Amino acid sequence: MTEYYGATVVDIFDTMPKRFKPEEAKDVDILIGYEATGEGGGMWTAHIKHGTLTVSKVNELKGCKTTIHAHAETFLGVTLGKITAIDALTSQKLRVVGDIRFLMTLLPKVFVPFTVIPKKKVLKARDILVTMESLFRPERAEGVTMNVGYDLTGPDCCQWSLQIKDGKCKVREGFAEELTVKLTMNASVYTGMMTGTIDGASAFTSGQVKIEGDMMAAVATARYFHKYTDPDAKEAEELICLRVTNSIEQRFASGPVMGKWFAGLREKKFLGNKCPECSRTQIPPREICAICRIRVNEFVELGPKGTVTNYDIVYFASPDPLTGAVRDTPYAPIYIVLDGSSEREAFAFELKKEDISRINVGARVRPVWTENPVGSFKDVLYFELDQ
Amino acid sequence: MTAKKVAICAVAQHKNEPDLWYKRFQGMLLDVLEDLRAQTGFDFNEETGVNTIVSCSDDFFDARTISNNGVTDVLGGHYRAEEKMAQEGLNAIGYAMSVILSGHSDLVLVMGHCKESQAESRNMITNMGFDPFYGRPVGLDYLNSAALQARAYMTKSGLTDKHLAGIVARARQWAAKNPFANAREALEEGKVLASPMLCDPLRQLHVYPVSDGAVGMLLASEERAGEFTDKPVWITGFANCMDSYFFGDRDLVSNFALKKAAERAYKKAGINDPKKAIDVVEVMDAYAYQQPMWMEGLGFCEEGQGGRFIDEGGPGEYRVNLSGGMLAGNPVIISGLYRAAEAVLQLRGEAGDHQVPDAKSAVAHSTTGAAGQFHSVLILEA
Amino acid sequence: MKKHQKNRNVAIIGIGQTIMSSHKEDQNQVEMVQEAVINALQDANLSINDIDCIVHGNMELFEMQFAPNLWHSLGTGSRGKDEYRITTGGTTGMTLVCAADNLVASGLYDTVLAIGMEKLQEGNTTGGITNMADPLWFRNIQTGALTGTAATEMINEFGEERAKRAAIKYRIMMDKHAVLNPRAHRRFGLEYEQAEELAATSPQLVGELRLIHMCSQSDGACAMILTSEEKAKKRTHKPPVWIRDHMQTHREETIPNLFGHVKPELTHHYCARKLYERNGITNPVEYFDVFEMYDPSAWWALEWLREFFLLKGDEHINMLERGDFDLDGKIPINPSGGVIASNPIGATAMLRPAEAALQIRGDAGAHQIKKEVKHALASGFGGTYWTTLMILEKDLNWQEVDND
Amino acid sequence: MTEDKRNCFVLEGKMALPNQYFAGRLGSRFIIALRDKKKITGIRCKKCNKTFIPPREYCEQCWTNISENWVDLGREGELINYTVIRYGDRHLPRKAPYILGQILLKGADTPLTHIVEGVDPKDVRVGMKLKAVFAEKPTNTILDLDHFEPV
Repeated sequence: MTEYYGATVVDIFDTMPKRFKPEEAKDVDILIGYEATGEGGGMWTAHIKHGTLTVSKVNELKGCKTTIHAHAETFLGVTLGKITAIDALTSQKLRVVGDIRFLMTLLPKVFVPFTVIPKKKVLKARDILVTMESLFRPERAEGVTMNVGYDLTGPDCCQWSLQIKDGKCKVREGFAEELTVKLTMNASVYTGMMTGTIDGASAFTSGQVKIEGDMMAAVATARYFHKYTDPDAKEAEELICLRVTNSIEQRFASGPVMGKWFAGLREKKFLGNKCPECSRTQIPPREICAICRIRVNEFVELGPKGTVTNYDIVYFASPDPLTGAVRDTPYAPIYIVLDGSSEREAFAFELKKEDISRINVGARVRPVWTENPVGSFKDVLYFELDQ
Repeated sequence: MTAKKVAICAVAQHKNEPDLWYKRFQGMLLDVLEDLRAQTGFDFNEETGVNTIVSCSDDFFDARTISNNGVTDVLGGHYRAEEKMAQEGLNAIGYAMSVILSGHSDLVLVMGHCKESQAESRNMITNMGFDPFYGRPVGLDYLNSAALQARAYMTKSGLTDKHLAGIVARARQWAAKNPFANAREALEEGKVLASPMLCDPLRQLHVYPVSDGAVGMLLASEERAGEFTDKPVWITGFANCMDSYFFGDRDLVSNFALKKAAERAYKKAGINDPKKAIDVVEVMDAYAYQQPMWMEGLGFCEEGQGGRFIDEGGPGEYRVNLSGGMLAGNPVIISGLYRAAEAVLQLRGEAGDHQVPDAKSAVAHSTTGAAGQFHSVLILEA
Repeated sequence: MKKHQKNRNVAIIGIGQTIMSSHKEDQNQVEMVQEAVINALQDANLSINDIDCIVHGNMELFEMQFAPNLWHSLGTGSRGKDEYRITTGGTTGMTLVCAADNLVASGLYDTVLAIGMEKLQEGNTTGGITNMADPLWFRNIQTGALTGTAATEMINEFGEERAKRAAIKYRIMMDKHAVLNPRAHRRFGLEYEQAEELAATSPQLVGELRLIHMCSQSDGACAMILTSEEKAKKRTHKPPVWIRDHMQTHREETIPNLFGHVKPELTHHYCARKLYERNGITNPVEYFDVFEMYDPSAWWALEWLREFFLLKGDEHINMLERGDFDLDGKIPINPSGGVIASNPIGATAMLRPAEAALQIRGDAGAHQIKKEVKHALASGFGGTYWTTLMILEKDLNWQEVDND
Repeated sequence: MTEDKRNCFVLEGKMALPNQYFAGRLGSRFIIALRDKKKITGIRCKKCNKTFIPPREYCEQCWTNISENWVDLGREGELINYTVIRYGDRHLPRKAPYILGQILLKGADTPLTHIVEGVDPKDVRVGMKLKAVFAEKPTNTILDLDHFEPV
């Protein structure tokens, strides 16, 4: 199986049941299809139904409500957060057929993110020995002449020697002719000692390492070299991320002008105000006419019906900063010039969901009120087509 | 400083209140704008009126991204230039001056607002002024930061709990004469001494009260000031300075940033000895210990002699905070604007019951950040 | 209109950027800011001790970091120096350059460093922008900066086929520019052959505003160093770029009244008109050699080109169709790839004059335009249709030109 | 002027947005050392001869990159300043009253601001010797060093 970012597509689906959060998926019933193309790809479906999950490897994506398509590499990149989903969607390297809201809301909610624990490459003694020349510290080995032989046993057995002479160090395979000291040990013990997972002193003590020749020279060797560091260790480095929802409660003042507007809503009336200089109406009313820079005191009742001048049909689910909850899509804010308003002064409100497909510029609309308005933006449920 | 001069032609203050629950920022600023226009008759004519506005507010305190967008209308900013000093009010004045000196505009309107009462706690907001990994988790905010600084400064300067009580009682005496102050009722020293510890060694009454307010000013070039006032107040010096962020990197009692800011502002104003040259001082004493400490940084009090400064009547001698100061309550973001507004009134002889005679020069000071990380100093002359 | 007379001339002498990306897990805010500052200092061949004053800006509620300049001071090097923190929403980046220009021109400071930053990965961008609406009314309706109204209007004016084709052509052109800019965030390698397919299949965000049309959300910082004419002329390191003039035009708080029966004069048009007028520029398309425009979406970009260049009817669409805005066209737009490719919001509007200045210096690398750049225009956008425009010049000679 | 308050009211709401903050490479190393090895580390500027905590890439004094100069600090230190927090706000990590102190660790030149426990607020004093107590559950912040307490 081809790996990307240290994992395979199969890993994603194999771990899905473990990462599933049934309590978050109680009211969900959906069949999601996944197609990963290219090397290491394949097709899978995930069926989430009332808190259960069934993952299947399939040959075609049949009956899926939503399907996700991408090259295996993009697939893993996005799943692991190495590629930003929105960038992949924008460039169409990732395609979603059906309701895109999934990517935004459902999946992060019902699955614990897929992560890879970077696999440590199995480090061989040879990998370390070939770097020893570059780790040599001549300033510490002044006047030292010695040959150290390593007789490494086990599956990765090999023989090496380090020659230190005239402030230089040479590493070569096989034994030098005159060894000052010879160390015999399993190759894995050597790599363990060099990377710090095995304590050298206890390895000597426990007999894992056998020494023939000048014992003091063997002990001194470490002094002449910089500490070895595994180059792969850096890539596996954890970068800390702190996730928090910062929330501060607020007391928003209405002031007298917006207060009057809300008082109007309680009587199912839209109370705008009118500039004493240019006569433009403002809705909702504001303290001042920004154009004339003059205080506005006169209130006028506008609408309730009006004409649509523009509209937005929103498919993108974003959080509502007033509540922190994700909005339900699609929804449609429409711009309405209410009857009695100045021609420039549009008012924005949400259209009834059922009317979204029939909206057009010039359409006549009317507000639908809650039964008992309390003076809030929730008093108007929505505007609907006035037919 | 360049040879040209910039004048403050008018100031308007909204009264500081503990909870303006019945007013939006827009309503507060509109009152200020109308006051300024009534005083000066300026307009927003494209050629001859105000076409640059420097506002001062903060997205956190307003709970609003681009807080200046919420108030553009009442700033007169429609189809005009507007820039928000998101830092602290006194800098808005300093920056507005530079806009005039640059030749870009000859009139600048400065408008600041803040309602500390809106958020559930101002300390929660200032906690978010710390980094997410080292500062916020231990609960740091501007209040407990000030408490750490207070202990260190009291140790260094011989300032006692009794001194702090005296500073607060005096602030209230003056606040009673200032119609714009928030906490104006008299307070005896004993009551301060008996008020509960909030954050040792700071007692509840050592801490400025939660305040809502707004301030406006009209600044003009030397050539045009005369169109708007007979009593221009000239800006002769301004500077500010930043100190290190981590407390550990700072000497909390050294006044590093304030000394540098003051030195640079005095230099621009040609002042060698502030004790002789300055008639009125307005310092941003958000906490009682800060009054003598900042006076030290401004050069009115000897190094480490804050206690003696109070004993010897330093605040009276140098006419410190005749407005009642920050201890009587201003919102933190615009305290500097209130400091400068009071200084302007004093220099114009319009300070009413708290007017001192013959005030010719004043220094207004403000600070922002935890335990005075950043300081600003403005020098004004009649 | 009154002529604009600066107290003294101001030059851009240092430009520093980070790579724009949606992944900066390896840096905290301070480290990212510092990278841009160090790059700017190196570009100017200055040390931090040569800086008199810092101007910092971003948008607090994206990272939810109150008064972030206090913490960032570790990276901006402002300890012991003067500092101003100025923000104006999306236009912040350019406002910072305007402010630095004012501070130097005023004579208060000789050398000022402006730094704009955003780490959008640390916050929620659309939620953060929605937070700009009044909490009592409209915050319940607004969806960040996402709107399909420009698309609707252009489709109504120019017909569906032509409008959609133009929008997607603009988008692919931007990607072709971005591919040449190693610091750009989104570099897809789109081809014009894909136009039809992209326009039809890219997921819809709002109406005909599709994912492919919309700008990115990026992390990044940009720093610029400005100094006085006197100091700039003593330097030999790199040629200075002169800030001739700048103008900012804000608009009232409400957005819906942009969509009444009658459209008001857009701020872009107003700002451009006034700025050209006071600088004696009668034909901007002829005068400017390059335009770095704040283009939050392909639809807005197209609509706005008409406004900024004071064009009529479908002239701007014709120009696009003719290839006038390409890298080797009559007046290249966004050789950097623009905001569509890279958008660290607090830095975005600073990247515009920064990139325009690189073009004037001939220092833009692979995305340098072929012809000589003497006059450049840069724009910023934010708030409820707020506009900032800046004119940059290669030669310090416009005063003489004006006096003719 | 008299204020018209008849229609005025207060709308209760909140400002709530999700964030994810990154400690950066340097900060991550510092926090991981705290979390996994119970080790407190500082960064040393050789030029200024100063060891800083928390870590930073550049020395603010001389503007040199010091990010590789890690040094191990002791787990013990001295309280050089403190306050007792007696108010309650939601951002505070402990129930009031709790002690917030500046602790100068062995080997560091800059004190760390942190929580002090295990001593009654009325008995706390400058100069106390304190030792680090590490958190049992990781927080991925400075609170992986949970608090300091008297030696």
